[in-house]
Amino acid sequence: MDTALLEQHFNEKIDQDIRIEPKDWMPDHYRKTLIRQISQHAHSEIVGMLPEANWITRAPSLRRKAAALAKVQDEAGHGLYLYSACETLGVDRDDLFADLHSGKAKYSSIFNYPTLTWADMGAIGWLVDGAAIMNQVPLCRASYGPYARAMVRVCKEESFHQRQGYEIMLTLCNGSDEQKKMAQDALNRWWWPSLMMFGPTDKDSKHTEQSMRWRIKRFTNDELRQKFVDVTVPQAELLGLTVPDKDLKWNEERGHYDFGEIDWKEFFNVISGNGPCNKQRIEARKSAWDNGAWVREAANAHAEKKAKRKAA
Amino acid sequence: MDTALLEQHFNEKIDQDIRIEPKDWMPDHYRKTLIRQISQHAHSEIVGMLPEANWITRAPSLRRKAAALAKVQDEAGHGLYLYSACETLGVDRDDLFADLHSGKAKYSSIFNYPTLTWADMGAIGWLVDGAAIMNQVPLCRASYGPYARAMVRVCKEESFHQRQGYEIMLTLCNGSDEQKKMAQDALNRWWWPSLMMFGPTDKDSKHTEQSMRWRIKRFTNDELRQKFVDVTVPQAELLGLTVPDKDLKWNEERGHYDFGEIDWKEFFNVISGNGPCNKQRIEARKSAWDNGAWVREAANAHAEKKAKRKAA
Amino acid sequence: MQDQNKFNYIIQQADNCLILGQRLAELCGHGPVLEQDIATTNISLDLIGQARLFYQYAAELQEEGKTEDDLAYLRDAWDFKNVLLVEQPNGDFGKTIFRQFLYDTFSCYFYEELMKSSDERLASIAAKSHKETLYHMKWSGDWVIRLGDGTEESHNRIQQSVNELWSYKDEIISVNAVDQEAEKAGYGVSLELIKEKRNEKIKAVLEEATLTTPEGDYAHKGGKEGTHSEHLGFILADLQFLQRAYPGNEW
Amino acid sequence: MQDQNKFNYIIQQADNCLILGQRLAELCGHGPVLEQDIATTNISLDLIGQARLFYQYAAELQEEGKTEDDLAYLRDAWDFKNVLLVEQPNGDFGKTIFRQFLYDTFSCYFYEELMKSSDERLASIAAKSHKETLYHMKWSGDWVIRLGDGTEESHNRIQQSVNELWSYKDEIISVNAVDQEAEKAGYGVSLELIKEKRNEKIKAVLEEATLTTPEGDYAHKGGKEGTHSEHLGFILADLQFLQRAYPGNEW
Repeated sequence: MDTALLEQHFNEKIDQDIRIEPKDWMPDHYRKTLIRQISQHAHSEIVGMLPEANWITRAPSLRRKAAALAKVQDEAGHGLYLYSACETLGVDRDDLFADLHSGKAKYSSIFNYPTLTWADMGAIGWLVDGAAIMNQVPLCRASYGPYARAMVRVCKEESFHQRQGYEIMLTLCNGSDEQKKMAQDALNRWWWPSLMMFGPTDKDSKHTEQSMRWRIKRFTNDELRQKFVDVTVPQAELLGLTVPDKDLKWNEERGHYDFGEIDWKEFFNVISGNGPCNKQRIEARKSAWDNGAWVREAANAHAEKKAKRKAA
Repeated sequence: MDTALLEQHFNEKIDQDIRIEPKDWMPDHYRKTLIRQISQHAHSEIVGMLPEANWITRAPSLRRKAAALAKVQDEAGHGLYLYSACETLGVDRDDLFADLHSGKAKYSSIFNYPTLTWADMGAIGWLVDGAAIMNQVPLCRASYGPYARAMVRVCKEESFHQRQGYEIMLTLCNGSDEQKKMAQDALNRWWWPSLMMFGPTDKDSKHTEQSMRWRIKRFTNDELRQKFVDVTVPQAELLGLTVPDKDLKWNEERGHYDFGEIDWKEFFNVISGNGPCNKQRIEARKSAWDNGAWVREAANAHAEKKAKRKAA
Repeated sequence: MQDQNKFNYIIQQADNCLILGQRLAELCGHGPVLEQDIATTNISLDLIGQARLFYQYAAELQEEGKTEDDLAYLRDAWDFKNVLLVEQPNGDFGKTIFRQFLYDTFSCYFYEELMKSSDERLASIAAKSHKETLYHMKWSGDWVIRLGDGTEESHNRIQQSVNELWSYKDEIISVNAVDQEAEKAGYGVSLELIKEKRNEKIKAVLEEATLTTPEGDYAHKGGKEGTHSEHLGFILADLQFLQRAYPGNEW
Repeated sequence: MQDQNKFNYIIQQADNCLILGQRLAELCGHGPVLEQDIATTNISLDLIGQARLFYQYAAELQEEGKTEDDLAYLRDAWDFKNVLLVEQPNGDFGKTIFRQFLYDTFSCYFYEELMKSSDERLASIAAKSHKETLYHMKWSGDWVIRLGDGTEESHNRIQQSVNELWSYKDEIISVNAVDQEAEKAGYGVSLELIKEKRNEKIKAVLEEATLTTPEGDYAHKGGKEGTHSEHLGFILADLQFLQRAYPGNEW
C-alpha cells in the first residue's frame, strides 16, 4: 500500500473511533505528537512527586503521612504506565529522561511552584489534580490505544487523590484560625497556576486543531478551563474560602462563571525557566539520576553475570 | 657542646623553672612528647567543636545561640594557638591534620559522645570544660614557653565557658519539670566520661613520670580527678542534681570525696574507636578537609599569581 | 495502664517502624530508578502502616485517651525506643539497602515468631506485617547481591556500607529487661531464636553477594533504652514540627 | 503598636540577619580551613547580634510585652520577611561565599545609609552593624576574587554559583510598600541609591575575579512579602523546635 492509502485508512479509523495500536501504521507527525504529549505527561508525574514529597516527612498525622506516601507512589506508578505507553511508539525511556534533564522536554509548569505549608498538600490534590482530571478524563477516549488505557488507570487514581486533597482542605477549614489561614493562603497561591495548567488561550494554542482532529485532544484549552472554574468555585464556597479573583462572578446568561484575565506574562516566564523552583526541580531529578548511575550499572552487570552463569 | 652537656643545661633550666623556647636545644624525646601532647590538645579543640555545633541551629534563644557561636569560635581559636605552638617544634599543621584523619593522632575521647539535648550544652561547659581547666591550669606553667603562653589564653576563655555552661544548667534546673529532667539526664550521661578525661589511673599511666620530670605535666591523673570531683559535687548539689554514682560520699578523714570505680572497659573501648560517635566525628573532619581541598588550592594559586604580578 | 511492660514492648517496635519509615520517606522522588523509588516509598508506607497498628494498640493499653499521633508526635527523643540502626542517615543507595536488609532480617523473623504471641492482637498485627516484610527482605537481599556482585564500584560501595553499619547490626537482637519480661509473659518472642535465623540469612546473602563479613562484633547500643544518636533530634524536629507548632488541632 | 510600618521595616532586616546567620551556623566546624571556619562563625555571630538588636527594638515598638525570642521563635514562615537569597542552601564554599557577597554588598551600603536615619535607635544599630559589615564585605569580596582568579576548578565552581544565585540578587534592593513608606517617613533609606553603589561594587569584584556577569536580569521575589522558598520551612523546623516543643520556658 502506498502512504496515501495508509493515511486514508488511518483517518477512517480515527473517524470511526477505532483505536490505533502500536503495530498499526500511523503518520510520522501523529507519532511524534503523541510522544511529545505522553512523555510530557509522564515527566509531569515524576516531577510532580517532588513538591508533595517535600511535606511527607512533616505530615501532621500518621494517617496523612501514609496517604501522602501512597499518593506519591501512585504518581511514580503513573509515570511508569505513561513511559511504557510512550515506549510502544518506539522511543526509549532513558532518552526521554535525557530530554527532561537537558530541558528539551517540558513538564507541567505548576510543579515549578513551591509547597510552603501543609495546606498545599490539600490545594494540590484539590486544584492541581482536579485540573489534571479535567484534562485527562477525555483522554481515556484518545485514539491511541496504549495511551487511552493508561489514562483510564491514571484517572481512577487521580480522582481519589482529588477527593483526598479536598478533604485535607475541609479539615483545615473546620480547624483553628491558623489552619483556615493556611487553607486560604494555599488557595491564593495555587488558584492562578491551576488555571494556567490548561495551557494558552485557544487563539494562542498551536497544536489544538491538529490534535483534536487526531482525537488525542478532545476539548480546547479554554473549554476545559471554563469547566474547571465552573466546578471548582462552588467547592471553594463550600469550604468558606475566597477565590483570589475580583472579576469572578456567575454569568446567568452564559450559564458559566466569568473570571479575570490570567497573567500570561507570568505563565510564559515560568515555562521559560524562571519559575520559583524550575532549577530546583530539574536539579533534583538530575542528581537522582546521576547519583543512581552506579546502581543501574551494577544491576546490568549483575544481570549479565547471572545470564552468563546460567548459559555455562 | 656535646649532647650530654646540652642535656645537663636543659635539665637545669627545667629545674629552675626557666622556660624552654623554640630555638633552645631540647632532647628529641621532649620535643616528640610535646608535639604529641600539644597536637592532641589542638585536635581536641577542633573535634570538640562538633558536638556543640550540633545544637547551635537549635539553640532555644537568640542569646544562647550567640553564646554558643562565640564558644565554638573560641574553640577554633584555641585550636589555632595550639597548632601554632606545635609548629614552633618543627612540624607542619597539615601533617598534624593528616595524623588526625588517619586515626594515628588521638583527641579527647569525651567528644565521641553525642549531644542529645540542649542540656548537653550546659553539661559540656560545666563538666567537660571544667575538667579541661583542671588539666590545663597547671600547664600555664609548663616548661615549654609557647605552650605555656597558649595555655594562659586558653584557660582564661575556658573558665568563661565553664561559668556559662553552669549557668545553662542553673536555668534548666530552675525551669519546668522537663527542663530539670533534661539537666539530670545530661549529668547522668556526661559524669563518667568527664572523670575519664583525666586519663587512666596513675598506675596505668605510662607517660606521667617523665612528663612530670619535664614539667609538661604538673599533677597526676588521679590527683586531678580527685580535685575535679571535690569541686564539682557541691556544684551539682547546688543545682539540685544527683551525681550518678551510688558510691559517692564525703570522706571526712581524707578530706575528699570517695567515688565509684570508673568503667575502664568502656574507656578503652571508646578510645580504641568504638565510642558512639568516633566514626562520625572523624568523618566530619575528613570531609570538611577533603571538600575544602579545592578552596585551599585556589587560595594558593591566587597568592602565587598575585606575587608573580607584583614581581613583574 | 493495663500492662506497662507490654506497652513498652510494643513501643520499641512501633518506634523502629516509624523512624525507619520516616528515613525512607526522605528518599521519595530521589531514587536511582523509578521502580526502586516506588519500592522504597512502598516499604516506607508499609512501615508507617505497621507503626500505626502498634501505636493504636499501645494507646489503648495506656488508657489515657491518647491516639497514635500523640505517641508519634508528642513524645521526646528519650521516650523513643527504636534501635540506632534505623535512625542512621540514608547515605547512598547501597547504605539505604544494607540498613534495610539488616532491619528486614530482624523484622521478618521477629514477626514470624510474634505471630505465635499469646496476645491475639499482637499476633494479628504480626501476621499482617510478616507478609509485607517477606517481600521487603527479598527486595533488600536481592539488591545486596546485585550491588555486591555487580560492578567493582558497586561492590566497593556496598562493602563500605556493610563495614559502616556492622556495629549497628546487633542492638536489635539484644535482650533488654522489657524483652525478657515479654518473653516470660508469653506475648513476646525469643530474640535468641531470631538471632540464629537472622545470622544465617545475613551470612548466606553476604556470601552470594561476594561481600566480606567485617571482623569485630562491637555493637552500638542505647536506642532501646532511649539514648540515641545525634540524628534522632533532627528527625523529630521535622516529623513533629506541625504538631508542636500548632498543638491540639485536627489535621 | 506605635508604628506598624516601622515594625515591618525593622522585621525585614532582622529576618535577613537571622536566617543568614542561621545558615552560616550550619557550617560551624565544617569549614575548608580553620581560619575560614572562624570567619564564617564570626559572621554568623555578628548577624545574630544584629538580628537581636532589631528584634529587641521591634518588640518594643510592638508594645505587646514580647521579646526578641518571641519574634524569632514563634512566628510562622509567612510572617518572615527575609529575602529568598538568605535562605538558599550553603552549597559548597563558593556558593556560601557568593551568597554572602551578594548580601554584604547590600547590607554594607544599606547600613551606611541607615546611619543617617531620622530614627536615632535605627541609626545607632546601623552604625554598629556597618562596622561589622565592612569587614564581612572585604572578606567575601576577597574570596570571590581568590576563587575566581584561583585554579580552573575554583573558577568554574564559583562561576556556577554566580550563575545560580544571580536571580536571587535583586530582591533585596527591590522596593516594596514598606520600604516606600519608610523612606518617605525619613527613617528608611533609598534603595535606589544603594542599588547603584552595590552594582558597581559587584561589577568591580567580578571583573577582578575574572568572572562573567550572567545575562538576564530575572529576579526571584516573594520573601519580602512572606512567600518563601521550600527551604525556609526546614530552617524554621530546626530553629524553632525547642521553643515550640516546650513553650513558655526560660532557657
